Amino acid sequence: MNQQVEEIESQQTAEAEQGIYKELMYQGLWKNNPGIVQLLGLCPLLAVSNTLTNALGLGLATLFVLTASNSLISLIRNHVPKTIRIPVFVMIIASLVSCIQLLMNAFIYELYLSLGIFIPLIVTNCIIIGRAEAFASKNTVKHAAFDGLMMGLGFSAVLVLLGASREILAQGTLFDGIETLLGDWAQFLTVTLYHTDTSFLLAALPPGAFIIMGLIIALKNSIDQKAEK
Amino acid sequence: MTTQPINLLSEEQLAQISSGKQWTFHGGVHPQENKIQSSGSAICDAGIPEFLVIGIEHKGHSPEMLVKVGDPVLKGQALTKVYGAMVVQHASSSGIVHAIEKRTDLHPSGLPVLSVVIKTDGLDRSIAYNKPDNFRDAPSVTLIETIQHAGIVGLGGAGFPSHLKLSHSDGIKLLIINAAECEPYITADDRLMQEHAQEIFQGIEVLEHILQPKLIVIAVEDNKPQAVEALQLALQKMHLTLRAELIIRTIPTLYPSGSEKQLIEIITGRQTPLGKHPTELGIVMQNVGTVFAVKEAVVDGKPLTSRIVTLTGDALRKKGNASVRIGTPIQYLLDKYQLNSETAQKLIIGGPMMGFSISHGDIPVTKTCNCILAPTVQEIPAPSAEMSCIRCGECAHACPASLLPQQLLWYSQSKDHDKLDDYNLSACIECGACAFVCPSNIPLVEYYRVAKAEINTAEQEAKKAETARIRHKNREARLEQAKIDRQAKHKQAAEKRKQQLKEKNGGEDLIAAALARAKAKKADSAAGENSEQADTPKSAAAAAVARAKAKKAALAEAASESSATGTADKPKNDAVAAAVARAKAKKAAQAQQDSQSDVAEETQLDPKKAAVAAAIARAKAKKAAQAQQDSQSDIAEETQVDPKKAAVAAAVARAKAKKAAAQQNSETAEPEEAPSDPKKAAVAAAVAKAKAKKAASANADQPDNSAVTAAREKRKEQARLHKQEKQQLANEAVKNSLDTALDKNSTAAEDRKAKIAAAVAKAKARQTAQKDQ
Amino acid sequence: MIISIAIAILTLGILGALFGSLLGYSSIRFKVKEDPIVEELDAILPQTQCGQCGYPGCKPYAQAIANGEEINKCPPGGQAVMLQLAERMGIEPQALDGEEKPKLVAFIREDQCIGCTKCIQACPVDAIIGSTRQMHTVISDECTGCELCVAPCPTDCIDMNPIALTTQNWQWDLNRIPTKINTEL
Amino acid sequence: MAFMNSSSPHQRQRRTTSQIMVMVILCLIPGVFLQSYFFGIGNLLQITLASVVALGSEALILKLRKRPVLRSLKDGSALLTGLLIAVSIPPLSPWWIVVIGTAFAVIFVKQLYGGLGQNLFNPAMAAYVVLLISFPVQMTSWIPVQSLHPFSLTFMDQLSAFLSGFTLDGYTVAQLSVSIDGLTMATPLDTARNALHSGFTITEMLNSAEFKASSAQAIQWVNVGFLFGGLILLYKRIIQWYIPAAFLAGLVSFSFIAFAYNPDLNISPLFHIFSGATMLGAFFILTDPVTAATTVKGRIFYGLLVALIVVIIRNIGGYPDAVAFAVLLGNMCVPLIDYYTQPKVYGGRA
Repeated sequence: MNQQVEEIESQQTAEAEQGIYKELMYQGLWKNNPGIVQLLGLCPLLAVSNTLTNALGLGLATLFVLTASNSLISLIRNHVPKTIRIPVFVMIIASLVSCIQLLMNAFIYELYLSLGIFIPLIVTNCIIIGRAEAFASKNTVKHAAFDGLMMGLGFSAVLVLLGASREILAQGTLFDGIETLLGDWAQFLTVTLYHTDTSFLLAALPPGAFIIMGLIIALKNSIDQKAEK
Repeated sequence: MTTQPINLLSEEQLAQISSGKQWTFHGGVHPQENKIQSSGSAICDAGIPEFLVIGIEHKGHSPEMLVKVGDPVLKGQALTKVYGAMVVQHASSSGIVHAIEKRTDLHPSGLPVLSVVIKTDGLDRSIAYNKPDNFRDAPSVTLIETIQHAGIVGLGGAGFPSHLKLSHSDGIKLLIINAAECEPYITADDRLMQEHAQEIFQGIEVLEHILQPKLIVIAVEDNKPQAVEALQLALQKMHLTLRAELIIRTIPTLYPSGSEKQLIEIITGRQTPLGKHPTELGIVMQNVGTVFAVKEAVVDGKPLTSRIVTLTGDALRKKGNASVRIGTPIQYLLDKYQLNSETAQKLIIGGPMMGFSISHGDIPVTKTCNCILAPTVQEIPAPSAEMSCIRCGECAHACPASLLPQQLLWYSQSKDHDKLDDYNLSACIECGACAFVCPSNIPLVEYYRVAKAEINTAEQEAKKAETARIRHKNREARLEQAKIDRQAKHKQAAEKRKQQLKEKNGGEDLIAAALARAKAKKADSAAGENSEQADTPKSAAAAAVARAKAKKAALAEAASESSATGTADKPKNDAVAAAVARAKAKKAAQAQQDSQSDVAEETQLDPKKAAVAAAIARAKAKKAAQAQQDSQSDIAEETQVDPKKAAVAAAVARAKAKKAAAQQNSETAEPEEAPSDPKKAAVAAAVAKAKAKKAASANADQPDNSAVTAAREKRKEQARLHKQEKQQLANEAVKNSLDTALDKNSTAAEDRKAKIAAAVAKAKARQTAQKDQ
Repeated sequence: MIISIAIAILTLGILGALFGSLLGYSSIRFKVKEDPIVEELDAILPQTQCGQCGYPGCKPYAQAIANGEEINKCPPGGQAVMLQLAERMGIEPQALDGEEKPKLVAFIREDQCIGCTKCIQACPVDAIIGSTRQMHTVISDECTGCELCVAPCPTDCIDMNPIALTTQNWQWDLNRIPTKINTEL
Repeated sequence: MAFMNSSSPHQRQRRTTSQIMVMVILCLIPGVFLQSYFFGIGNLLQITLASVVALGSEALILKLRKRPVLRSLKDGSALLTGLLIAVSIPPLSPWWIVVIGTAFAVIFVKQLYGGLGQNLFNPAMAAYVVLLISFPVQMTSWIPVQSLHPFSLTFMDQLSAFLSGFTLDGYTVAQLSVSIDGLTMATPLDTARNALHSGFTITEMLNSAEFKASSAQAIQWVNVGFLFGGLILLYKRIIQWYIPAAFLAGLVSFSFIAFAYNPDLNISPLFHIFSGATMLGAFFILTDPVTAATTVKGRIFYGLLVALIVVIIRNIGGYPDAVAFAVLLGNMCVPLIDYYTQPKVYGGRA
């Protein structure tokens, strides 16, 4: 009898767990997407999304930092006094970012160069500190890590979309310079969609990033509106 | 408002003004004048219409009446008493007061105001005007009072009571007579000056006597040369004894130079500070028409019963100025001036710039109506479609108040009241110059009016909310004090009762209480149907039956209450006893019905005997009820009904009482009974309802509970439970209600139980509610 | 080496102590006793004192909002008040709990009033006057339209009427001018 | 009997927004005429295409926004935007330049901000800037005036160049901009900037063959044409004098300061006035009511501000002409300018 009850209960909690993960996924990737809904971390988002490779590089770096920082912060959440939590969070994030920076410096130097200042700037990315404060400091490690992963993925997805559109518009290519990120084997990924002597420079410049970003947000909103009807 | 001497016009400024210097105001426009159509012909009398409608309401206040329906009135007879700052209204022709009711006002809203309708006799007999003594001997206070009693308001269009303007007479330096008449089409003042220049000067003498200004300026736009000529001619002929200097000043034609503040700027070069009156500067302005009316009132003793109205526009076959009695329906004037009707036509009261359109002609002329403009569609077409504002700034150029209309439009549309205040919406005089020049056809003034009305409403509401807050606070404090007093007094009693409650707090629970409430509600509606069936033949007899039942039910209720103490411990649900009670009650009711219907029939046959019959009926009803009560009280000793049933029964009784009351109201055959019976029925219903409530749920009167809080919680929780259990309880409740309709015995102890149950239910409901959140 | 480390520690220590004492001082010096936000929230609420939010008046509800209660429980204030509250509290607007109704004012049908004073006790702003067995009257200027007097009335003689449109409160709505009512003229 | 209700004032001035737009378009004619006289009919081709694209994209967006299409098209504002773009770009730039520019102006700069009256930036100038930074080569390839052409261009040549980038004989536009002497053509401002960058003084530059061969004369005449049109606008009271006067006065005085400071390195006020898009800007672009300041003081200030930016960019900036950038920067300041230059309200505090 008791066993049965326990079984049922554990089943229920499992279902609830699944529900939570589903919800976290939905929140991170769509409903509360950090890039196009919360509009967080716009500075790197707009600055380095001029090519797909750059976007992917920064997206992956942010994804890693976000997941790791969320997990770590969730681990220590009960041991940090409330009043000094933010400095502690920043410290953790900064360490993680330093790791990433050194790693990139070591293994993908060219991309490291082209991303430049935006790698160390991940420290100040509001998504990371935001998730740490809003979610990781209040939830269990498993959930926090998953949340970090999903938020990171959502952010990367926007970055990639933006990078792809800008690269296509400005240069007519995709995955140009991907070898700097993935190694020489990946060169075959580079696709040239069209050739032009006169690239549409606007798309490669920051104003273009803003305009395309606006269009992506509009697209998302219109999809939501359609879904509501 | 205290007059600050700093702002007053100085002697040098007065000297500058009299030396002929003129200033201009910012902006302004030149609309097509269209004055020749009506300025040529002399003022004629508009005649006496069959009915005169004189509005007596002013800003929502109605003064005390001096006449009543059916009274004969004479021209010039006062209809109202003086009420606050309001002026007296007079009959404008002789006849009989036909009605005193709400009639459409001459107002852009077309809403009705309280009006006196006079059916004229066509004789136009007037009261004997007693010519007052020489006004120069009278103190100005008396003259101002005379002006108020003569019903004089600003005839230029705003309708501000003139005596109020004159009563701030300290330190007045300059009196401006406004004869600018800048609105297109209107020529009423023009004609007045041409034909009554001498009277106008007499009026000026009166005003000079009241105000004692240093300088008097008559300001006329330069498009009225004949009027200026007439004034100058009259001035030469007359021997005015004025202490002040008098100047007739022609000013350039520019709309809106006739607006009070703009005219002051033209004449003096000074601007009236925002939110202040011109008296701040030592200036009083009166319209030339008002001056004429003042002369009539003070010199001739005649109150204001008519005014000059310009009737113009291409849709009128005849055009011109007419002396129109106040209250004359506009339709009468339109007929007289031969209106060519066409579709999509407008009818404008006032000029084309600031006038408002009205939707039909059955509206009376008021004291502020200076023009009736009936243009053809070609002349003033319907406004073309509104386009987007392109911020061209034409409106800012035209604005005489130096506002930024394009910004105001933006914030009016977004309803940003703070920004509107920043941009000084309140300084807008609604002259329409901005909308006149707008290339995008935006009705700017309309936006501002709506915004102003909204701001006004918001202010009123804020004020009201603040009062409510204070009153609520005071009340809370008072209740708190009362509670403390009471608690001290009843501490002992409360203690005792708590003890009792503890003992009895047994079998009842949330569901019971909820059921009780739900049933009570259901029973209410079911009983409604039930009694409807019984009352189907809607005759006097039926009504009588209903009434009797109600009474009976109520009395029985009372009886059961009084006799039911101490039965709590008895065994539950004595079905037999209940059945007996029911049977008896039915029988009694039957008897009652018979007797009542007899009486009722009688009443119908012979209405004159109504009073007697009613008395008999009442007596019989009482008797029957008494019997009922006796039988009921016998049984009550043994009968034990749970609070549910009591609640249902009470509800039924209440429903019936209501029904009866309703029927009673609709009944007209018994004039004597009508006033007395509903009261009784109401009392009965009240008692019944109170019981139902008591049984069903927490009690608002419970002394150690804050009444307010309890009521609130009760309502919330009731709604919640009701919703939840509505479905499953519906059938049951209906069934029960029929069976237990006449079983109404409840005991005090049971009441308490129910109360506890309800309290528990309440607490639980609240808990769940909190959890839900 | 050790000296420079010592200097670093010392400097940071002094800085920490300095800022710490500054913070400590200001937390005492600028302490706010009563949460001023309650007053502000109370000013936003419509002051009908109707209790539809579940609190006995507007002030208690304001207090509750300051403590994290939802902001959508004020039907008399409607959407507008909810949005203002959301803005003031810096939170997301919520769907209104309950229906927004036009503003009402209570009216007692005098022939049915039995003078029980129940409504007087219920009125949160003392807007009903009258005494036992005397007819009661609503001071309509003071009435907040909370409807609390309707339920206690034993004879159901209190009506909640919409506020009548007069030339005073007309909002310049030219499209909805009432049709003419004078037929006799 | 029932009458119509409507709001006061019932009488109205009869000039509408559409009429204003049409007047502005008509007043562009002298400048456009001179332009095509000097540079061939390329600009007429541009105008035709720009008009079509402007109206088309406006209609499209209006339809998407569910607004009355015809009524809004009739106001002529889209047409005017297209026209202004067409006259500001080089006459023989390829067709897609004007298409991208006009569509961007109408869709992004105007309609996405909410349509007529709502846009923050001048659509034509925003589009011009987008084109300039995206396609700098095409946007600076001004062909020489016709009299200096090494080849005579027929209508078909120009049409072909416009559509395909090549004349019928197979020359590219870039080749066309090489003059008889083999020197690459540029606008006078461009030439001046290049000369300064290469270390020449202004006087040397003015005397150089390069400059003499440039279209300086022609552009001066085009400016005169726009000035003439602008004066008509002033005369017809379509625009008010504040902005053009403040702008031109500012341009003269600011450039005079720079010129007086170092005449060798700064071009003269006269040169400023009659080169580039000065007159077009002063009368047709800065006066765009939607994006300009609306108060009197604000307008004067706005004109001066734009003039200052123009002088700065022309003298030390990286781009040859500056009106477009200056206008956009000025547009950004407009809300601020308007807020701080509110007139004193009647009876209000100063």
